[in-house]
Amino acid sequence: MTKDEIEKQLVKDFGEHIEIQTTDQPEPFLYVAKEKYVEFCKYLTENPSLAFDFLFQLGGAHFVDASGQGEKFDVILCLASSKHKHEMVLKVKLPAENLALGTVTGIWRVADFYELEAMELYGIKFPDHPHPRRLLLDDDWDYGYPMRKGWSGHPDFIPMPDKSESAE
Amino acid sequence: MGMVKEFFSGVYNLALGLVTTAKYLPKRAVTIQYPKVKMQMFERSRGTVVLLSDPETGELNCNACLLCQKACPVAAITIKQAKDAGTKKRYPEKFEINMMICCYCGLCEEACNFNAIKLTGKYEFATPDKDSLIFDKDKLQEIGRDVKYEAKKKREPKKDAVPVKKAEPASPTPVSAEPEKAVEVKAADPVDNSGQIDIKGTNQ
Amino acid sequence: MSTLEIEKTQAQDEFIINVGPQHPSTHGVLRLILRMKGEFIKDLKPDVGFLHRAIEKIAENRTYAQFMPFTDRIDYCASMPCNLAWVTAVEKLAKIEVPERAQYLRVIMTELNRIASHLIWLGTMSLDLGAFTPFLYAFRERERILDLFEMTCGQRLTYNYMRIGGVSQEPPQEFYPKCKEFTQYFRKKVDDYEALLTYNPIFLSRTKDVAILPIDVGLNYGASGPTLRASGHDWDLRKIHPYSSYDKFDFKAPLGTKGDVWDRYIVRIQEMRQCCNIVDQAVEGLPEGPIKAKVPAVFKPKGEVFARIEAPRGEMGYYIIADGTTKPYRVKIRTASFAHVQLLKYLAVDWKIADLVAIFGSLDIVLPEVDR
Amino acid sequence: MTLELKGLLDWVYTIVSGIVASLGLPEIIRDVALMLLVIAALIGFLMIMALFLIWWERKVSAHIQDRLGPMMTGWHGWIQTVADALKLLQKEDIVVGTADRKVHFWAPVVVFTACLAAFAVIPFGKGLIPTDINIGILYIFAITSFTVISLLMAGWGSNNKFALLGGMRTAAQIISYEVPLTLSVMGVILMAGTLSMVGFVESQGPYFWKWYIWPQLAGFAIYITAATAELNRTPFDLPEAEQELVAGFNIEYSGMKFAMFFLAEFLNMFMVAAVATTLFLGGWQPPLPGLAFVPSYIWFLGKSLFLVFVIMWFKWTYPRLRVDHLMGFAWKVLLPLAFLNIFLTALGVYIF
Repeated sequence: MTKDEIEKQLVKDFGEHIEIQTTDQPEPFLYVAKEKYVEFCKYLTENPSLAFDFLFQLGGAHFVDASGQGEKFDVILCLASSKHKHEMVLKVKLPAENLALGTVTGIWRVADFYELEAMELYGIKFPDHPHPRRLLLDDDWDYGYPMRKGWSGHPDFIPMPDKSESAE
Repeated sequence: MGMVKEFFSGVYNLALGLVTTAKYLPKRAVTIQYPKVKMQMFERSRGTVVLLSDPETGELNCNACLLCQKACPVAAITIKQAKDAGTKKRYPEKFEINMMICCYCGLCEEACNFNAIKLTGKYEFATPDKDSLIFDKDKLQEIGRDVKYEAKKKREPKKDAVPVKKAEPASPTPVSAEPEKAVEVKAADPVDNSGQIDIKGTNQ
Repeated sequence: MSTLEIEKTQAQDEFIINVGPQHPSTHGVLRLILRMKGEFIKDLKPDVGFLHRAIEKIAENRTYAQFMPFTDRIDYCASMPCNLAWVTAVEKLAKIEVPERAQYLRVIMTELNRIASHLIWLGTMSLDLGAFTPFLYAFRERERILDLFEMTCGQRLTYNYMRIGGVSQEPPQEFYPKCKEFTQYFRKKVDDYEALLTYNPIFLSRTKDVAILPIDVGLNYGASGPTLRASGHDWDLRKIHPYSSYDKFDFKAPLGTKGDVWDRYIVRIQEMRQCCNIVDQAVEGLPEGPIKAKVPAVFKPKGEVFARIEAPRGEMGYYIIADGTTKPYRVKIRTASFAHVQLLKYLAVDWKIADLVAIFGSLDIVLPEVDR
Repeated sequence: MTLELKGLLDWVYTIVSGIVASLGLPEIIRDVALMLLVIAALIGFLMIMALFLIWWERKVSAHIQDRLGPMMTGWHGWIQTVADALKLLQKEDIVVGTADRKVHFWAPVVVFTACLAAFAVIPFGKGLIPTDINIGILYIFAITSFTVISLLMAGWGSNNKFALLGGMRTAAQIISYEVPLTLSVMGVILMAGTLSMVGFVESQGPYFWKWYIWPQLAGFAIYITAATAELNRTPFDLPEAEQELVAGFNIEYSGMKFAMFFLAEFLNMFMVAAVATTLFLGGWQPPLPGLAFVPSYIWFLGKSLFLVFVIMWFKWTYPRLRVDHLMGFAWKVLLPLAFLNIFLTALGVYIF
């Protein structure tokens, strides 16, 4: 199924909850509303013509505009189908104040570690995650969420010297 | 019946394993005895970073344009510019490479347009104290003194980016310890480019 | 969220064993907490993060060209495919047309590196099962590949060979004959490994019908590459989504039948032979032409991209958000071993600890990939 | 002039009895003196043999794996093992505080004496047998089962969970392989009709096709397999496999005690090969009578060193068995085969 066929199919079923992002990439990029996220994912795997049964990766992203306010978080899922050989990027906007999101470990088992990683590095909460635990950082890590923009909380964190700032 | 067939195939494969290991028993070993016989480094081996200098005048080629410092992904190079009063030419007053941080990626060599910095095949710089691993200008120049280099044409991305560094014709070398390694030794230069004197130790 | 709450579920006749970070057969720094009942594993919890270098954070303040040496370190057993993944993603983002010769060179280097990576896997897996000799034979062959790499780009492990838009240097003249000579030499050597291990009754008893992975469970756990092909799932990115001129070579992606440890072994062995075919075809059909596309020195792409390639251990891919500055805004790296570590728990429970070593070896998990 | 040592022995015998007679001491002193001389010679020979075997294993494994092995110490590293022994000698001998001190101390002694005692009945050459007792093979099997006790002592003595586990597992493995080992030799005993080692050698006749290995090929195969398991060598080396997570029973030993375990393992290997040569390959008999000019002990050493090479060869070729396969293999495969072999031999002996 080509890119616009997928998009037509998705708009037909989840019209008001999704928002197609126009990019020049061959895969469809689309945002889905936070509340409908888990249900949408379930639909993606069950629908035989889409059959996105392979979660390539799930990651967080932190957007800060130059002035520092308007903080925005995204959870990005890259999906692929092993039956129809097409791919898709699904994104969910999360307001900065409550970063909770439903878990998809029920749908794709591999999301387990990805969600733990996003939880740890970005602070995006997955409340009903089967066994939330510290994954990559050490157990007594309380220096905030390292992957957020402008983070330099750890005492012996040596930022990259500005020599190469002006490197083109 | 399956049991018997399986038994004989098992015995056959056990014997096959023995024969395979026996095949290598009489063969000459591929390993070389390191301290006595040194590996022949390739012409493009990326070992220690050195500063090249003009053989006649002994001055550094580097004119402190800071391009390598910018290109370095791990910021291992620190340079302090200075202007020579007489010849109005800029030169690096301080040129330090922290060998503990350097990841030998070769990006500085690519960024440099004045053939001032090059990664050579030398690798024997283990020292007990860490401070001596921050090479200053003189040490870099001294290591790089006998390193040969070709003057690179000005790099224009339009044309074939990096002119092919022609490898010298591989002349057979006295070292017969490495049967299959392609050995490149500069014909003219008795000391091979990597600066190690290749002591042909008694291998056997 | 202490990682040790595995203790709370301990019945009286079970005990906790710590296959610690410094264990001979964990291929790096992975700590497995096992809850054992006698010889059998009841519960397994991987404790990762010992090798976490936050490469994704580093990527956010390096330019696209400067990040290349870091991609080598994501999976140091197979740096060329990692370079290729990063370069493919950036070229897909900025729509750069890579010249034909550069694509062929990339294919030669990636396939050679796949053989080298499979040789590391073969060596360590047979070492874990107690056979010392294949380890040294495998590393002897790998030395010849590393010589080929050192001849071209100067490094043996972290090559930093590819550039956005092409490759950094043209291999020297004697690289191509040596490549052909290597592939002929190597095919005979693979027969030696097969003779030593494949139908050896002791090896068979250790690997046959151990830890069978069905396809749908594999897909659900994000398994990919040889681990999934061993279960019979015909999915090789080089054939499904051909990138970097892979469609110009004909090669077969070997498939397993049952998906047990032995199938995962035999799929990788046959894959090594297929790589030899690809290298031969690529070296013959190497077209003339430039080795690097024209890329502006000040490279400021904008937009988002999601690209993936077939790395030796499975599918590796990048998700890059570029905001028009010289540095990527967000880089998400997907590696195969990160998914395969989660597979361990599914595969290893109810097997003996001796099998855990075999299962772990067959998944070809490498720790830098897991922790990034 | 044959190079047989018989002449030398008689010469020594006359000298000693001459000295004893001149001092007017009773006969018993002469026998004791001779006995001590024989023991001294035997132990000296075995020490050198142990050091040689360790060096040889490293060279064999090296050349199988296409490398050179120790090269630095002397020509081809021949004094490497001496250097290792000296290093181990001056290592501090740590004993765990909570260890059962006596058991911990005596374990290596037991394993070493058991190993040396077994050599008392090995016929090294014509007339070169320390004591030719008529129940030779029975004595050997009795003595070799001592090693099981020493392993248990080592496992228990070091008061360490893994050592105990390793010790138990090794003891179980050795006991379960002792049975097929003994049974595999029954065939030969049936054919030879005697139990004394010299009896075995003589009954195998001067021609090599008279050796017992040809009729007893199955017995020989079972013997070699069970012997490899006895020695804890791959493919049966479970104790120090990574499954045990640690080095089995000899964790808490360091310095000379560890060296004694190590030497004992290699002497055991030589002893197993020596017994196999005596039983199956015609001891010190040359393959053809024509070759008798080569002294008998050279033949004996040659054959047993070849068998030692085969055992080493196994180690560097095969992967390791799993615990349950190991036990299953002993009881379900080796034992029935051994019984079958005995039955067939008995049938054969009855017919001929």
